[in-house]
Amino acid sequence: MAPEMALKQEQLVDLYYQMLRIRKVQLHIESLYHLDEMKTPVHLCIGQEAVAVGVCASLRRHDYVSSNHRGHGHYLAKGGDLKAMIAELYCKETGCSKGRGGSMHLVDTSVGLMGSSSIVGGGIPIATGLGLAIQMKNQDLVSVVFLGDGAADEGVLYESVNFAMLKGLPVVYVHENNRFSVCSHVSARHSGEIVFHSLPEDRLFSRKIDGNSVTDVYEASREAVERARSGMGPSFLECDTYRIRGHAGSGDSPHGYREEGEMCHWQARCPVATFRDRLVTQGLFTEHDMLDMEQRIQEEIEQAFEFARNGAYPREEDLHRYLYHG
Amino acid sequence: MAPEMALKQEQLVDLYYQMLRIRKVQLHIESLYHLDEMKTPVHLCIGQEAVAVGVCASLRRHDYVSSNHRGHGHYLAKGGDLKAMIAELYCKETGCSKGRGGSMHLVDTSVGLMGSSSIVGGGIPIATGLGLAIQMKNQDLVSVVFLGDGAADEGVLYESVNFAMLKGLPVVYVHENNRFSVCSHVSARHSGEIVFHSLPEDRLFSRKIDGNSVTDVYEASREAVERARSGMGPSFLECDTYRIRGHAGSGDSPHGYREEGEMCHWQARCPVATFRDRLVTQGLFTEHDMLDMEQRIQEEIEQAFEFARNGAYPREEDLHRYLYHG
Amino acid sequence: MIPYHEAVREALDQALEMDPAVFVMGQGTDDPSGMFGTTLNLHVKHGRHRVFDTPLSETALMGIANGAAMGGLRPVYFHNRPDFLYLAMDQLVNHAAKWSYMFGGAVNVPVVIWACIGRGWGSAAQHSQAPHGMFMHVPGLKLVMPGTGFDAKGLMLSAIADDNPVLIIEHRFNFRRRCQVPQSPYRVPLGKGVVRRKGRDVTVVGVSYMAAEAYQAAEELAGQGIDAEVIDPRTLKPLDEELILDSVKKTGRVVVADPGWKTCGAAAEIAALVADRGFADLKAPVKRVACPDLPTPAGFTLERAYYPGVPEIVSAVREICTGGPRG
Amino acid sequence: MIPYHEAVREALDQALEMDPAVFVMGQGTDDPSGMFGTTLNLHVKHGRHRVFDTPLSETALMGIANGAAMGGLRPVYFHNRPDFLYLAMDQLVNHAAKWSYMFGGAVNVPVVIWACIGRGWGSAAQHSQAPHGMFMHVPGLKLVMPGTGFDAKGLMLSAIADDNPVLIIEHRFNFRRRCQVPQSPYRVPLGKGVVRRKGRDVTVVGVSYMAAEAYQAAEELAGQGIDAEVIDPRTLKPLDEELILDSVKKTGRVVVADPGWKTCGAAAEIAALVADRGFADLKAPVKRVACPDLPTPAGFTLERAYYPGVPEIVSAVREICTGGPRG
Ligand SMILES: Cc1ncc(C[n+]2csc(CCOP(=O)(O)OP(=O)(O)O)c2C)c(N)n1
Ligand SMILES: Cc1ncc(C[n+]2csc(CCOP(=O)(O)OP(=O)(O)O)c2C)c(N)n1
Ligand SMILES: [Mg+2]
Ligand SMILES: [Mg+2]
Repeated sequence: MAPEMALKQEQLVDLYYQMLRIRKVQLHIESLYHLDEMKTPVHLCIGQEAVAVGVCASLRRHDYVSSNHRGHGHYLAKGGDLKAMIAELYCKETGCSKGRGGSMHLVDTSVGLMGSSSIVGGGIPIATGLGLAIQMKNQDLVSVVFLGDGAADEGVLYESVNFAMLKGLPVVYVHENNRFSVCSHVSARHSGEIVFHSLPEDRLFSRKIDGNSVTDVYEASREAVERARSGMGPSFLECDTYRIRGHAGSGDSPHGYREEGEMCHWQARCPVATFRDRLVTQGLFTEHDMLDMEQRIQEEIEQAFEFARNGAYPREEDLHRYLYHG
Repeated sequence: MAPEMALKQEQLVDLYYQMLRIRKVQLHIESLYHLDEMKTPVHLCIGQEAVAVGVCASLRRHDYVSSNHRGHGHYLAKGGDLKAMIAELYCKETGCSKGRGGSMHLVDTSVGLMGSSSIVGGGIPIATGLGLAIQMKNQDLVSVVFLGDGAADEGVLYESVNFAMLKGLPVVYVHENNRFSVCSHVSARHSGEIVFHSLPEDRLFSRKIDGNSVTDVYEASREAVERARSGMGPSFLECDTYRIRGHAGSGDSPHGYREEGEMCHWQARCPVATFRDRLVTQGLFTEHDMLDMEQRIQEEIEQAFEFARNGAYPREEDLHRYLYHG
Repeated sequence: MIPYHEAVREALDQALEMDPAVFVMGQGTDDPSGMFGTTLNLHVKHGRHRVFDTPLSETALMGIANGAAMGGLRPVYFHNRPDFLYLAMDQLVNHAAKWSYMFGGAVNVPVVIWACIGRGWGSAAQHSQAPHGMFMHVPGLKLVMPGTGFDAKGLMLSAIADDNPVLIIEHRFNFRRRCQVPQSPYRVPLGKGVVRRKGRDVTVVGVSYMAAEAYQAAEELAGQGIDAEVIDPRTLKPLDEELILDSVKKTGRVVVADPGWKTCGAAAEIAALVADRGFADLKAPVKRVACPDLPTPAGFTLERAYYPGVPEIVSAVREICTGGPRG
Repeated sequence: MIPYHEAVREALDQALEMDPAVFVMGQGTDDPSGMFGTTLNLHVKHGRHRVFDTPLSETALMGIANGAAMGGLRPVYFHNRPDFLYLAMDQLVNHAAKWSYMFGGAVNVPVVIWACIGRGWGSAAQHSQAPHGMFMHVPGLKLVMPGTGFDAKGLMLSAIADDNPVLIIEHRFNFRRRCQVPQSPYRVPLGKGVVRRKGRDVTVVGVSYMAAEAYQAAEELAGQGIDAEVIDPRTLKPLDEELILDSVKKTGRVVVADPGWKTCGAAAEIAALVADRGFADLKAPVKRVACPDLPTPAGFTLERAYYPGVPEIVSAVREICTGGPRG
């Protein structure tokens, strides 16, 4: 049974919708970034939408997701509020972090987004701790963390995975391998396949997945999440993908450090376009549906930017607010 | 061919001599520690002598060894000066670290001992860096680090091993698994077999060894060291052994946190006694040889303690010396 | 009168009793020595799931504590010595301390970190540090340094109840004393210092164990006709600035005695505070009595020269009360 | 006149040229942006084995640098931002800084660590820190904070030649300027500050980029009849205490302007120094102009309120020169 057979038609269409929405939000940010109204470093996830969407589709509203500097996709896929995110990019008081965090620090506790770190790897132990809280409180929840190939260089991953295995925590480590950390190729930093794939499955469930196939990601994630929910402990999912843009901003050149042809190869494997083609081929989706969906998304995006632009900036007299809680 | 067949008779006897010497030094320290003349926390390696001796027997004089808080055996096996070590335990100016370091910080650069850290895991990246220096300077040397099962919990091990594999460094990681970190059994801290054994041999040569068999340790270490010398990169050797004493000092109770019978089991596997029996059985060694050796060692030890006791204490006016170099 | 460690243990025991969200973790918290006795057998009473040993993974465990706190728990994470906190710095400074501010108050991190300065016994450079000055520099952290068993208990209960990350740094020498400690739970507020001895001539601020040394120095100075006021700030962040400034208003002279390194340490901060806001009252130079800027030597002859105490406090006070400029 | 980053690059280039033991490593040192230009294409000229990228393993890499230094090399380890140094603290503070002392001088660790403060652009709490105050607290480390391209080059060459661990913390705002920098190699000694502007009425000590702000403030104050002396300490450890105290002897007034947090930071140390050894000369409170004790906010309206500069320096000076007590 091909994986997509297990998914209902609406689910497939929704996966596409989620990816398209993230893509279009990213493109919109990119197109406006040069205006310098969003005075915060943005890290776009164009080309990596299937990872965020496939994983989050397997989660429930209150499951936790820990993200990182490249977090727009994770935030939106998990159900984070779009308006509050864009307002945060404009560093407004109406932003999800009240303009204190900026693009790298998104939060929406109503959907299990407890904050994202821009220290590479910073979210890994935090997600593990959320898993510990779930276990100690006996909650029916799962904690997921997205980590890049750069984050996979950090020793905190080894420590965290060990702890999660030791305690059998409901944590899913999603290794979003987009090949690069800034301009540094993964082969310049990691000595080969990451070691966590070689552990026995009863200690760590691990999978290598085509990270540009949203259904593949979904299927693997669903399995990992189900295991976590049923007390079978942590998982490690490596999603093979590619950062099609520069590291940050919109002007950051994507060139000068890639293998020839690599870009073309991956452009042809665009997770959004290939999935749309598949849905169209399978007759699940018409040209008209698509235009309709695009338009709905476009409207939502414009409203979100409108909301963001209209918001007030944080006031100087509130500088000291939020240092301490309570 | 049994491993010991490869070793010449004198070599076997020397392995025994080295182990016995370390054992007797430890026992002597232990017997005098209550006098409180050695005002520095000592961590004895009684029962673990085969690891230090087996590994160091495969090394040359200028090869590097990085040790840790439980470092007496590593220091002596590598050829560190006994007098200077005992004087360091007495915190004398004549100590190898001039009384500034104490028992946990031994050094003898003339035999590749560049200092030992009492931060658990601290020596791991340092040894890796020594390996980098060897490679960059194109030296015919190897860098070895002894690390405990506690140190194996630290993420710096993962980072260091990755770097060593990435660059193909001549580093041998010797995991001296004595089951405990203070009173904490390895099973309370590590979720199962350490992950480095599951890497392919061309990335990391790894072996699990009976750490109480000096010849097994020697053979595995020799292979790892030869690989390192010939540019084949790093190795990971796990030596299965047991801490027969308390964690530190001489009064520290070894009980209250062990499985029943464990102690007896391991006492019967004493690396010194079992090896002596083997040598005697094989006729390589007579009762007379043994008495002779014991006496020689005893004399050397007494001289070392004499030397230590006679040394001057560091002078208060030298308090600020050595902060900076040059 | 109970041993110092009992005071800490009592606080933990009561916190575990009162709030199911509280848990205690750290290397050796469940072992036969129970973290100098402070956690002894708590795992037996409250269960191994609430009081547990950890791997030697200080970096991750700090983040795990943070995550558990975000998930609604109140972790109390024990370290044997503050020397090991350097491994936890990223999660402590970049994460715990910043989380509330960085997300506009959306999420907070009620975590308590505990560590005990290991002075003496030839512990040497990596097992005896008093690096609280570093943490005092960090916005978003609260920093507690008790000087008595009464405070150790009351401050621990406040720290656990606080909604922010609180670092408690104890001093091993405090553990030598027995103290009068009420059995029922009580809180000593964070950010409030205390006058340990009233005096008119000079203010001696003694941090942690140095408060006891300062007290003893004051008794000695009394015999020499100098009446010293001794202040124990108890928490360094927030610092009870008014208590110190009020005292200086009266005495016009200050000595700060701190168990940490001199340069850029807690004593520097308190001196700088007085040199600004207390300047009008100052009659003499502000003196710091602190460890010299050196790693701790192992040998006891050097340790003796390294650690300041009563004699150094007495002589600093005498310098500014009798011989110093404008004295 | 060359761009600031060229000054740093020239120093590295020459050090690599002169001494085969020198090598440069760090994330992105060999990439198309070359660490703000400071390492640009050095790998092409000196070879990839001497200028190389590293994994994101800051903890281990610091130790690897230490080990390489013990093995006879002179590593220069680049970090994009000091915010990431928290991950390297254990190897920096527990190892590099203590190794010489702990082994009685038997082994030393000639390693240089470089990082650049990333103020502005909404970088927020984890990408804009100026945590040099923490490192100033650490015995055994040398701490360099250049304020000009001339110093950046000369101090880098001194740092690489030094036999001890040296931490260089740059400030991104310094990179905006072009500077007059001699082409041939030269050294600016560690531990020597410099008077950037002579003045009689007040001493303004400006750390790193704040030296430039202090200079500008002084020019402004000149128009208001206040003659400020501006000191750039250049290295914070060792600190050129005599230069500061000599200046205060003349002016009797001090403002310390520091790009870091106020509490327990570099400004606290300098204020405490003056409050002790310079007390007899002091005519007014010692003022600190520093960042408030807060994580950096992302939004630019808050950034504006957060970062001090010329106006804050001017008003602090005016307060103690015109209105303050004993003024
Ligand atoms: C600990 C740490 N080191 C370095 C950086 C600088 N940095 C910011 S993003 C980034 C790239 C990280 O790569 P990866 O984890 O693969 O995530 P990606 O950007 O590819 O999504 C780096 C190196 C950082 N923020 N934190
Ligand atoms: C980073 C760090 N954490 C904790 C300690 C406290 N400590 C000192 S020795 C020790 C035991 C380490 O166990 P292991 O590595 O197995 O070495 P062993 O004592 O068994 O030789 C511990 C936990 C330390 N020194 N450093
Ligand atoms: Mg990546
Ligand atoms: Mg062990």
